[in-house]
Amino acid sequence: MDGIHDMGGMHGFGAVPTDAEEVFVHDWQKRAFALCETVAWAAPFNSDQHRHAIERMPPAAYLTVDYFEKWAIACRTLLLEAGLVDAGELENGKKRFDLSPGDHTPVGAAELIEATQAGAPMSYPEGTASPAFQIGTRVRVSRASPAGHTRAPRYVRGQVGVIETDLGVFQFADTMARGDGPNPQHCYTVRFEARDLWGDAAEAGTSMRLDLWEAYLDPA
Amino acid sequence: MDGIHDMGGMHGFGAVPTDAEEVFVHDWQKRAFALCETVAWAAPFNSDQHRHAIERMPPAAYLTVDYFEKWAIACRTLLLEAGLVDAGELENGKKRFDLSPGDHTPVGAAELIEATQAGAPMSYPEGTASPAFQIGTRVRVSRASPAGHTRAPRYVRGQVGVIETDLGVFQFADTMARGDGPNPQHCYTVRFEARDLWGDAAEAGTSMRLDLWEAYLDPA
Amino acid sequence: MPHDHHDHDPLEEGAALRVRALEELMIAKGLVDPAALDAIVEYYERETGPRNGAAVVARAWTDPDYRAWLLRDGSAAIADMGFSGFQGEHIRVLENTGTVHNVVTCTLCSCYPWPVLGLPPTWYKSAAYRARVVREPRAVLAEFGLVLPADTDVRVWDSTAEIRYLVLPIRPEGTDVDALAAMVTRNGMIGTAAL
Amino acid sequence: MPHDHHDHDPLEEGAALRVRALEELMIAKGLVDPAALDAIVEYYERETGPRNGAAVVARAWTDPDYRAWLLRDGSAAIADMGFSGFQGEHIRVLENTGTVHNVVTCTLCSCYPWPVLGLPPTWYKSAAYRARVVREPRAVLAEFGLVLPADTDVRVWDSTAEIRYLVLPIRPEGTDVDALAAMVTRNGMIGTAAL
Repeated sequence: MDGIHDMGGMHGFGAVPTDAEEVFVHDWQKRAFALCETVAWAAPFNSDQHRHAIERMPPAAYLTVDYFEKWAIACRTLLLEAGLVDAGELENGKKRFDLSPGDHTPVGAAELIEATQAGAPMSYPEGTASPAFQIGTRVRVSRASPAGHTRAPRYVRGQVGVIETDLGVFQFADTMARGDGPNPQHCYTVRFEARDLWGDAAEAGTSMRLDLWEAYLDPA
Repeated sequence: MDGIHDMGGMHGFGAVPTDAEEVFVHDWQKRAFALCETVAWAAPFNSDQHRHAIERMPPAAYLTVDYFEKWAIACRTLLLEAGLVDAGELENGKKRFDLSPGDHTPVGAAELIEATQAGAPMSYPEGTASPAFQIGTRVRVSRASPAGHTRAPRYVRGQVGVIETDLGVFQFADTMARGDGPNPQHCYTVRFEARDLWGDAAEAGTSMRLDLWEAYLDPA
Repeated sequence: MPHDHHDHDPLEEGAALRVRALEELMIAKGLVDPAALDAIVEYYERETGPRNGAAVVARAWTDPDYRAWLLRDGSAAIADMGFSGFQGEHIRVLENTGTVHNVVTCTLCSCYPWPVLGLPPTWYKSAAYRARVVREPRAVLAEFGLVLPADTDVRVWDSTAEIRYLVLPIRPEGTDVDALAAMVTRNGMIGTAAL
Repeated sequence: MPHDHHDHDPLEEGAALRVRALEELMIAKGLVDPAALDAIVEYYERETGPRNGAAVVARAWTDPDYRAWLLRDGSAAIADMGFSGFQGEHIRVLENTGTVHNVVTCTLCSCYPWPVLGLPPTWYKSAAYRARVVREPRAVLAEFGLVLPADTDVRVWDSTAEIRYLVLPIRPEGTDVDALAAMVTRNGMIGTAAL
């Protein structure tokens, strides 16, 4: 999706707010964060779907809404799409129908902390897929940008880089976000020279590295 | 400038408001339009500078402010930058200092209508510059995107197309917007195949044509 | 006020106040003659608009020599009808045929051939149109109700430089120039409708 | 309230109300256990943050074997310090040297190595940082006060997949691990500062 979230290389956003060191300013931001981390255990959505729900916000809202409110908005979108809430409930926060208790069990505090500390690796054993590219291979990033979630940013679309690292086999964000399963494949760190991305105006002595799934790449 | 105004190919803006047929809804929109058309005769800015002043608006404002208010905002920006008004004057609309009368003569009604009907051709005689490209030549659009005004959209940056028409010699928007003069050069209609721009997801049987100045183009 | 029927909208009222303040300041500064403001509004409302383009199109349909001239040198042939001026100094006319359909946009702002079509409608200026018509023209045209055969060559023209574009639609039945002109719609001359 | 000192901000109050309503609805629906909400907030505040990364860095500076392990298998070496979990399952450590400077971003959202750095600061999530650091890293670093020599190899890492990045800064003078750890800043481990 060539959406407003895909900001790499854009002009017009002014100076970096280098002094904005805070993580949370308001208590409700912590609650919004916690809610997203917690509800995902009882509701059927993953991180990629949550990211995509943020990307699907109207562009002007994406640019103006607080970071953590975006998390909460995406959470509401996914709960609504999953049929776990209806629009009226989201409107006023009052429950209008019950869910079947067995289907959606809320995660308990201890279980959540344990799972949070354990993490959820997204990699697969090396043999799950064989790599199409070797270190040093020149690859071109696909021109295609699906309307759905994708992790190949616009600023490398159609560009040529060099495979620098084979990161191993990972679940694929594009299919995860569609609910189509992990589609495990190799993911690579690809090096791009600044000049190839930005032309003559590129800063000298700079280069960019992106982690790109094999599905995005063709031999150059 | 890879700004928010460069919308070609972006996802996320929803359905086209096909029924929004109106040109003006409010009287003030007509006044804003008229103001921009009129003040440019007494103030030192051209259309390219006006376009660029709109592009320089904060992205969230660009997406939310009314079209004709953007024209007025850009007008204010340019008047301020030219030193013809100060920030206090723009704040409350009250004059705080006089301009030298001889330097800035307002255009009269008859003169303005006459000039409007005449237009201001932006072309130069054929011999002003010789063309670097012939019809049928394959060209690649430069990767460079200056931070200033430019008319090569992001969706053709670095892409290959074919010269379809030599439009003749025109003033160059990039230098006009910088106040650096017309830099006359050939401008061409370049044809791009949808598949080259959008990859496998491109609609079959579609192609895009853009008018691109020679400075944007290299032999492919 | 001409927009009393609209809902109370503080944002819109703010814009009106800001534009009014700018106008008064420009007049006080001696940069703008209020008579010129009135004149230019009236000029665009009275002298420009899609009926100009429709007259050009109808003449081209009924006069083969004019059609050939129009397709060869749009600006000159259009000026011959009395339509000229800003955003119309360099007009190119695109001929729709049984196999080719042209549609016009300006992805970077909203460039548009003022003398023959007037100022652009809201949809033409919308982010959605500008963003989508170059990526998925068939889908956008379908939203306008124009579903084109799969074998139609769909050409999108992005007005990125100084040329402005006018689409010459396919001629419906009929021979009377005035009757034909009445059939020509603005969307037909942008390419988002057939006639 | 912890933010009584802030100005009255209706937008922010609206967000607070909306998040509160969502929280109450989720609890009423049986999708969320309020104790889990409290626990996870406390966990991130207490157990994560830049001091974790600083401990990793200081150990790497003083233990060559650990440094080698950290650079070879960041996730495992970091887990050995007790730091693990979401957004830290796959961590790669980037070594700054006298000739190479690494800086990390996530242009598409704000991916960040939570177990070692906590949640990202506002500037890391800002449109300006995400937009600019890949196009003009030197200019952005200069805004942070870090002006790099022209011959430094500046490498920007865009966290576009599942790997999260931690920069191993150049070691300042000193030998005591705790004292060294105290010198390690968050920006130093993102790459927007030297130490």
